Amino acid sequence: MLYLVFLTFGLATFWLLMSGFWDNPLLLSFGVISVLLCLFFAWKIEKKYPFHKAISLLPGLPLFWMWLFKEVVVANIDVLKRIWLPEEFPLSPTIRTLPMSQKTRLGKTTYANAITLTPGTISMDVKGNEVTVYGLLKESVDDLEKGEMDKRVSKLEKRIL
Amino acid sequence: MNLVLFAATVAVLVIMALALVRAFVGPGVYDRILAVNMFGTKTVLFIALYGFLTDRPEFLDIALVYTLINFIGVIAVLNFVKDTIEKDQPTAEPSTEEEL
Amino acid sequence: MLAATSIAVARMRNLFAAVMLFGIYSLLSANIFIIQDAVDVAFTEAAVGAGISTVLMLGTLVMTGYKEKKPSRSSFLPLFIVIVTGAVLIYGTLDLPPFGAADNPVHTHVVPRYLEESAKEIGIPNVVTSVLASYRGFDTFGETVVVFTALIGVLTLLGVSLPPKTPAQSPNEYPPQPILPIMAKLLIPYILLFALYVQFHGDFGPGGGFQAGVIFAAGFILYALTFGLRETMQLLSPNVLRALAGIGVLLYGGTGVVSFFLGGTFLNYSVLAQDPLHGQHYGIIIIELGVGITVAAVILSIYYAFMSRSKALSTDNQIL
Amino acid sequence: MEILINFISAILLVLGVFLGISGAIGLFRFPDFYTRMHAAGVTDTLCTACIIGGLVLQAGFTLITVKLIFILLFTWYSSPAAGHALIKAAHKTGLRPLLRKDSEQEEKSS
Repeated sequence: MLYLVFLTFGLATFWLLMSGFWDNPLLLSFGVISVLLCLFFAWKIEKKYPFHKAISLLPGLPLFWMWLFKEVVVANIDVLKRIWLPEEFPLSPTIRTLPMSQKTRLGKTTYANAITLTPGTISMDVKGNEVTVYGLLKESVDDLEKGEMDKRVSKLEKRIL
Repeated sequence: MNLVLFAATVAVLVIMALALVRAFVGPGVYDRILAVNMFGTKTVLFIALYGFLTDRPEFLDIALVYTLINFIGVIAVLNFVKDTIEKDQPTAEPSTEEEL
Repeated sequence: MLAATSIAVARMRNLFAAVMLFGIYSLLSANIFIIQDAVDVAFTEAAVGAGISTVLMLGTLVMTGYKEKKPSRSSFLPLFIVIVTGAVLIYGTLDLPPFGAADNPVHTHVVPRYLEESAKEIGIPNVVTSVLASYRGFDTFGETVVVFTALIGVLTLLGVSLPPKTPAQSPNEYPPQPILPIMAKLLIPYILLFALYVQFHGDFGPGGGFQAGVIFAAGFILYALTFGLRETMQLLSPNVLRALAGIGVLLYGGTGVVSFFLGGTFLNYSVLAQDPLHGQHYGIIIIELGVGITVAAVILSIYYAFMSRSKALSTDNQIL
Repeated sequence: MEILINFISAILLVLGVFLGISGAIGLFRFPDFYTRMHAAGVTDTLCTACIIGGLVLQAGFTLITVKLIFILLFTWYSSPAAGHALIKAAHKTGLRPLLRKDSEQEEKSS
């Protein structure tokens, strides 16, 4: 249920920011109706497929995003080198299955998406507690195996539980 | 500043053209999907840039629609591809079909 | 690029690739519309052309098979006909006044009035919406009815059936693969809200009933793609949709009739409120709502009808 | 101050375009589908971020900025999901990736 509360806030903010008409009572009332309608469908989905209390990644999220952004930049530079100077920096495509320490689906999804978001590594398959990673470089997969990202996502997850 | 915006818009067009070429030559369905996906994301950027270039920021709504549609489209295409192409079928088509 | 794409589409024997290129074709033409400042048209093209028609064409492909047959006859006759038609069309355009000239009939007939008076008479900023919904209210009503008729046609031909329950899935479990369903679940409420935003801000910016309906339907199609068709039908059943499509048309027509009885003519909304400006505004909002509801319901119904025909698609997918 | 902002914005735009073009070139230079996915990843992530960032600086602190950020957020949320789905579908339907010699065994064992 907490998820729906957060969703209400999120949706209301989204509407207000998109609309930009904050003093027009007609549009505001339309906004209320629209948010309620969306909440209705979200509630129906939620009933069927609940998030396991996994509601707010919010408090830890900005920090994680900042860290992730740094990772993305570093990984981008790595891939760029391979694109422009293929002779000096050869490719070494690798597939490896790594363990993941997250407990919830949301956590696993976050981890897998973070892997994909950093160029150079793509999560190929998530099965149980393992994720199959396809990496452009052996080194980047090695880095991933050290598990810093895994730890950070799990830390995010701990705040939820 | 407008010059930079203009240059960026043109450059994004060039990127789109390159992605388009990739979509034409394939090889194979998945390369095409990848290229189409990239084409879509670049279209979003193009619209946003063009909106700024002509001072019509309401174009951003359209850009947002594109992001949505592109995402849903790619998922849809993948779904159908998976259902139609059987596993034993080669994913790269014979080269005669990839001329152009 | 547009030309190259269309040539490639015609040459492609693999219909999957052709459909995808069609998607690109739509995106490109939408870009051209944008460059020509036809924002609303671009909006529609983006939503309908690139998204929904691609999905529906793919649905058709799954039903019919994805390799085009090799043409058995020579392609000379069709080519000849196309060339002749093209030549006639080009000859026709020679008679037209130069493109963009200020004294073209297009620019002197009703357009100046629309552009100059619409702000005064209708009182909303987006001229396209006021033309569409007010000056050309009849045309738009006709279009809505056409959409509705298309639905009736498709439903008569195909029909919708609830796909069988998959035995492997216990009722309260996620599909086996977490990523896409989770992402879809996170995003769908916002997609729906965005559609409604487009719906209600049609008078201020680009957008309106048609586009909103399409985006709204797209949100549910995403749900169907990730959670399976059966789930979606439980969320929003085909019968409800059929009713909604009717309600949308009725809402539109009803507005016209009400204005008729209040002393105006059919679809003249000025009489809906004390102040004609407000009357016009409310009228437009209501009929846009009617259009939106109809379009969303029709597209989703057609999607249901297509997908429930194909057994492979209606069951849950394991790969994604 | 304004000159500075314009300058940074221009740099971000140019950087974004450079990344985009690199990605597009990578789309041609890389040998197979799986490696090309990474090239496309470059354009989806940092290139979009740079260009949107540059535009945000241009727009200043307005609702336009908010919309731009929505676009960026949505791209960053949806593109990994799409990429994941794409590579997974390709892998499941049996498209073989090019691999380093010694990692062949790893894949077999996994």
